[in-house]
Amino acid sequence: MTLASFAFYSMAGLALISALLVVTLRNTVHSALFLGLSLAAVAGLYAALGADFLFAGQILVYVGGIAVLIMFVVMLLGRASDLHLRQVNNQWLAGLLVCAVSLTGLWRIIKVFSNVLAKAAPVPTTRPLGIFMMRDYALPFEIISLVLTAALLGAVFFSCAERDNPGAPQ
Amino acid sequence: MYLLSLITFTPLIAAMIVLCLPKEKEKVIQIVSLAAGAVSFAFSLLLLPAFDKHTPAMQFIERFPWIPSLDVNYIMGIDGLSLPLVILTTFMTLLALIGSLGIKERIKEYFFWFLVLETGMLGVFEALDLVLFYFFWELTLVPMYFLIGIWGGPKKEFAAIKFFLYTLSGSVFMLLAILALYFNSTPNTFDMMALMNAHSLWSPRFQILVFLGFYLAFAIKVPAFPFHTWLPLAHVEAPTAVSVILAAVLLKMGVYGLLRISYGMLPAGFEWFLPMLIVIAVVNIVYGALCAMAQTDMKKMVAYSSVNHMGYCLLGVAGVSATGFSGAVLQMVNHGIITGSLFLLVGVIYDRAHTRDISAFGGLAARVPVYAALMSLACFASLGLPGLAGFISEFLCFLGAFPRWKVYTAIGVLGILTTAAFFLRMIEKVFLGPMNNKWTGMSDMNARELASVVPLTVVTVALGFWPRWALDFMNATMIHMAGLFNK
Amino acid sequence: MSAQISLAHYLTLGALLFLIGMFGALTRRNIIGILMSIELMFNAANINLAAFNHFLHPQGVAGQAVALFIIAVAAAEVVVGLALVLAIHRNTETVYVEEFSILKG
Amino acid sequence: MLEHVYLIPLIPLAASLLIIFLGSEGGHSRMPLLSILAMAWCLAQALGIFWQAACGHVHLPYQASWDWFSFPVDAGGKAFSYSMPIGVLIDGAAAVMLVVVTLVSSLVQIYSLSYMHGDPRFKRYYAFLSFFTASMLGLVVSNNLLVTFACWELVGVSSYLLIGFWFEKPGPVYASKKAFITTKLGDCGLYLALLFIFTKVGSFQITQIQDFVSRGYLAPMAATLIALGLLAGAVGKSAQWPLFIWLPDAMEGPTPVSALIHAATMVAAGIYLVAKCYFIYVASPLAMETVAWVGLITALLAATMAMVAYDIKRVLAFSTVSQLGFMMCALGVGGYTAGLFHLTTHAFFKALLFLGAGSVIHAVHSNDMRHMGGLSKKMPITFVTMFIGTYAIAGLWPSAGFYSKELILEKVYGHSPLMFAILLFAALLTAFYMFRLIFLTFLGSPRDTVKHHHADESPAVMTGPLLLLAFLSIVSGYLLERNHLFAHLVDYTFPEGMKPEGAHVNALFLNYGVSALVLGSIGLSWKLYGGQDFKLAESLKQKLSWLFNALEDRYGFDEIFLGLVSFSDKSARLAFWFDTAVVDQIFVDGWGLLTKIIAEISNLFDAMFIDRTVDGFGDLSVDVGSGLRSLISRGQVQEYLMYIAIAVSLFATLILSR
Repeated sequence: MTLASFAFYSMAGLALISALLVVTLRNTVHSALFLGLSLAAVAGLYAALGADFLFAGQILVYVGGIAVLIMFVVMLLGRASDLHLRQVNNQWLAGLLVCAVSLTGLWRIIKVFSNVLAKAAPVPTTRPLGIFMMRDYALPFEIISLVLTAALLGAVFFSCAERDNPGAPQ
Repeated sequence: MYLLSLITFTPLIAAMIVLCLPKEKEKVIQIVSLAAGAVSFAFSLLLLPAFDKHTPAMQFIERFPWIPSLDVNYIMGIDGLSLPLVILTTFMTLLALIGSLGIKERIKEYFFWFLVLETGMLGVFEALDLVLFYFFWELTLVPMYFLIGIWGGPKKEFAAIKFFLYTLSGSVFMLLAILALYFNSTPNTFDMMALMNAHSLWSPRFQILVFLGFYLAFAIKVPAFPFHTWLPLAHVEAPTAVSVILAAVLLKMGVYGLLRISYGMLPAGFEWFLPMLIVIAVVNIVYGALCAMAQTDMKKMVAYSSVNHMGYCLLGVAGVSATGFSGAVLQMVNHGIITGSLFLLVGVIYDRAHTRDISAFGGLAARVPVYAALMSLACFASLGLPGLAGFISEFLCFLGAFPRWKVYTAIGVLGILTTAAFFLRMIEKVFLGPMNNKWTGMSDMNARELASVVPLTVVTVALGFWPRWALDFMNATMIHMAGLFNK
Repeated sequence: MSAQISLAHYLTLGALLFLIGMFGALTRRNIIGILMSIELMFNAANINLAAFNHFLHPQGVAGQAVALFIIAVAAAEVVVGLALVLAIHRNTETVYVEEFSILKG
Repeated sequence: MLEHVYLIPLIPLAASLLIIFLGSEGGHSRMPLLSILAMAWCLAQALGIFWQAACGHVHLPYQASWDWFSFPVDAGGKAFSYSMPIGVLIDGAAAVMLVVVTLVSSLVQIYSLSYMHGDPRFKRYYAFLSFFTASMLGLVVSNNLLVTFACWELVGVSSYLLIGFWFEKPGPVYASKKAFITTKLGDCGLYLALLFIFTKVGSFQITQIQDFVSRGYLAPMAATLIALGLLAGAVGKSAQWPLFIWLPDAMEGPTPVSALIHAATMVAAGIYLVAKCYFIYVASPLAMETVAWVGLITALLAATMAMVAYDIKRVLAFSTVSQLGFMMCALGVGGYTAGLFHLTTHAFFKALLFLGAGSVIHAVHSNDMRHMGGLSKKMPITFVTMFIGTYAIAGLWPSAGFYSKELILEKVYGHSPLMFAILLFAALLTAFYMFRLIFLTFLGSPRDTVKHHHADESPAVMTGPLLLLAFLSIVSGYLLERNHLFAHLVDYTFPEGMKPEGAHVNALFLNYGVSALVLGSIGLSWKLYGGQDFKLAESLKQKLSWLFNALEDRYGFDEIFLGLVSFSDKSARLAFWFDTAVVDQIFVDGWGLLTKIIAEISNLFDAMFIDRTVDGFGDLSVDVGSGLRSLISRGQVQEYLMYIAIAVSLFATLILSR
């Protein structure tokens, strides 16, 4: 087993196992922690694929930002009683079935690519990516910044909305 | 200068602005909408001096790739066929927006939909790519559905759904026809200008099938007999300004499509259908006029008169001559202006009396002279009185059809008589005779109503005396189009 | 199992991660759990994009660019989603989805 | 002067617009003066042109054209842009007509100053009058049949407005509508004729059409059709049989308007149109014959109907119809000059008679001659002038009517003795009923003493025009006939080989004979209606009651008209019923039904031929349908999500497993 394949299997295993734990653990705080781990493992995979900027972005945005944010909210809303409640609803069997069906479907596609191997060793792509984003994708890039601003405003709006509405139950 | 895009998308941008405004700011919403209508109209007027009257070619062409893998492009352009209709659209929408200032409820949504509708209508007349054309065609449908369904009369939901389903079922066939054209052109293309030159490769059988697909969509929009029954219902239920747009612009999309696509791309199919088309045109004229004569509801009467007038357009088209074509296009413009003002005027009386029943009135001419004068003028214009807009266009339609269809045209002339009969009867019942004491308190037209009607009246008279203003722009194109068939 | 890591490996990983996320989204009662599951699904898609980029088109960076966009969109989605969760929680005192039925028509 | 002839229709038009938009409405408005001023200008210019033409200072016909608009036309498989001209064409007939129209309108407008004074819509009345005249003048001067038709229609609409001027009363409203629709019926024929002309000739310009026809390019069949179409229009406008029914009703309008309609502006249009397009008729003997017979029948029928009418204006209306028949007949037998001559002289004495009748009505406030009698002492000027008018219309020497009517009779005699006999009979009837009118109105003893007591001579504004017209009724015939002035001005040169054959007539003998018969007829009228009581007339009426009834019913032509109206109403209702009950059902609801039937059939098909799984699918969809509301609208996000997931996974599997 080469170093590369070892890196892949370990990262992949880590990502899958922590993802499974995210969706199955009863304690939401733990789920959130494992989400961070899973995201970090995916970041590692990005690195293995030569997407170094993606790696950095993943760590910064997902692990450093989103996972922490979720953690905050979980802690803000969490109650002691939650730990004793069922965290899975009654359609889990159906969900499993659907996932299984989808897997069979997806497997058919995946098989097609089983012989595709990397043509070259991974090289850093931050520079071409930067050029690409700033030149060819300049407009979507700007739009996405607009989306983020809108999301920020929306979040502020939703968090503050209650104060204008004294009639609602607090 | 992307003038066409500016004209088309100014209303859409304004619609987005309206969407963002809080709904309590009714004044601001109205001002933004009116401004958008005015700007769009002003831009469309800019087309006039820049338009080259002497060439039948497409002008102001804009072309960008849209979905390159399917060779779908954003192509806009106008010629003498679409220019009058574009200006008609911006003009009528502006006036309808002024007429809409009386709307009291859900103002924000109303103006939003209205502006989206304007973009759709303009796009239909300007698009030169079938996918784009289809896109805009369908874009007009949704706003219309809401405008009738929310702000309409008592049976608005039924009318809206009938309108929607009916026109949608037509569009489905059009979509099929568009795809058929796409897959049978080499290279596969949706470019209308390219397709217009491709018909020689298609067998007559194929052309006939595709023609029927398009025809269904267009005939429903026109509306041609027997697909016209959605129109009276939709008109009766729709609010005034929507009726205006429906009659003035939306119906024109049908004849426009017939000329641009059915005739321009599928001459063999068109030729095959011609004997049916002339019958339909004459039936539209005579039958529409007769149905109008049986009405007691003023709006329904005007709606059926639209069926009659669109029959003249079809007659001109069926003449397959440059005269007939220019008559049809001019008639579209004139019908838009005249019927637009008729609907606005019916709306005026409905706002005061809350009834449109012809026999509920009487002797109003003494009470509301300005209204009576404007209404009579519009009626006379509609029945084709010389000196007013309708005459020349009607005459050109007949003149264009006469050499090919003498007997049918002769029958069609009877429609003029019937039109005169029912319009005179309406004038008589509403304005003349002894005063009905119920309406002694009726007030004459106010400034807003005059602002929306008087421009139409002025244009009616102006085009009646000086049709050159409209005809000069289309002569070259019509001559070119007629040449296609004789080749 | 072949010695070299092929595209199929990455795709399998992506598929599994996606399905785990989907399963979570379908079954977690806690709304924050659902949000987390959705994040997993986003990640699965990103892995696929990065992998396609690396294996099929190593010269280009379009796949990574799109992945980057997805990260940005995901961030926006989470921010708004969590704000909504907070707002809903303030009104209903619960984080369990079956207890909100404001979507009921 | 001639080069500015285009001003003649434009000035009244401008005046009418100014009157509409300026000044305030009211019974004492000063705006009418503007209208009269405009008319006076036109009259002066028309007289100037006439004078120049009569003295030979200008060469007629005069033509000038301007581009109006252009539209594409197709000819010989190629399309090109055709430039439609708008312009003037002044020939002798037009020059005469200009004088007639402007003169009569000026007098009518002056007369109306008093007649309509105090009417709340005084100003509007003058605007309409001006517009009416402007349209008629446009019709006269136009060199283009399309413009002629346009003015023709405008004449129609302004007559509609004027006949229905007192729109509060149902009578005028009905009459105006009837006039408009009836003339419009004739216009349909005219419309078709225009289409035909342009298709054949490729032009609307009269001179070009004339050129085309005189070169013999127009096939006789086409010429006949065109001529008949034109005739249909003229029959409507000039109230010829069978479309004359609107004219007797049209007197519901103000009396000066009736004078205008009957003398100059409306009914003259039809005759003038036939004269203007005479070259087409000449090319088609059949059309000529039709014109003659239509005129003949009209002249006779209308004259008989006038015999029994008691409404003073109605008698005059019938007499107009009858006289128009004379003109039409003259044109039909090739008497171009005779027809137009009679049109001119008739305009003077018919305007005189109507204005005189208006004066009487103004004084008595009644139209019914049975309420009059003995008015000659009360209103001497009116009596004298009206007597002159009657004398003229009867065609006695030396009045204007004598010259024109004799000319017609001469022409008709030359064409066919049978027609001459009928027309002569109509002429005798004319003398009879016109004098009956005079006797009943002015002579004898007053039958309604109250009305008689209040009656008084009209003011000078009204009697002035009467006197002038009376003067013209006497001398115009002689003046125009002198040195063959009229014949020189207004003549139609028949192309070689097309000149209608006419037997030589001893004009002098004819004149004396006819005059003697006319005198006899007047004597008969005196016998019946001239005395204090009408015993003889009454007993005659009892004996011939069937005839009287038929005449009073106007031979049932009104019933035909009403039948047509109710027929069109019925067919309208039928069409609408068909629309809602059949078309709508089939093409809208039927559409839905069709879909449903197809769905049922496919369901059946499923059940019978497709295996159980699909059957189960059908059941499932039924279940989904029925339980949709309870299932889906529970508001559970994750259930919605589940539906999506199921659907996506199923579709993905299905698509990928191909």
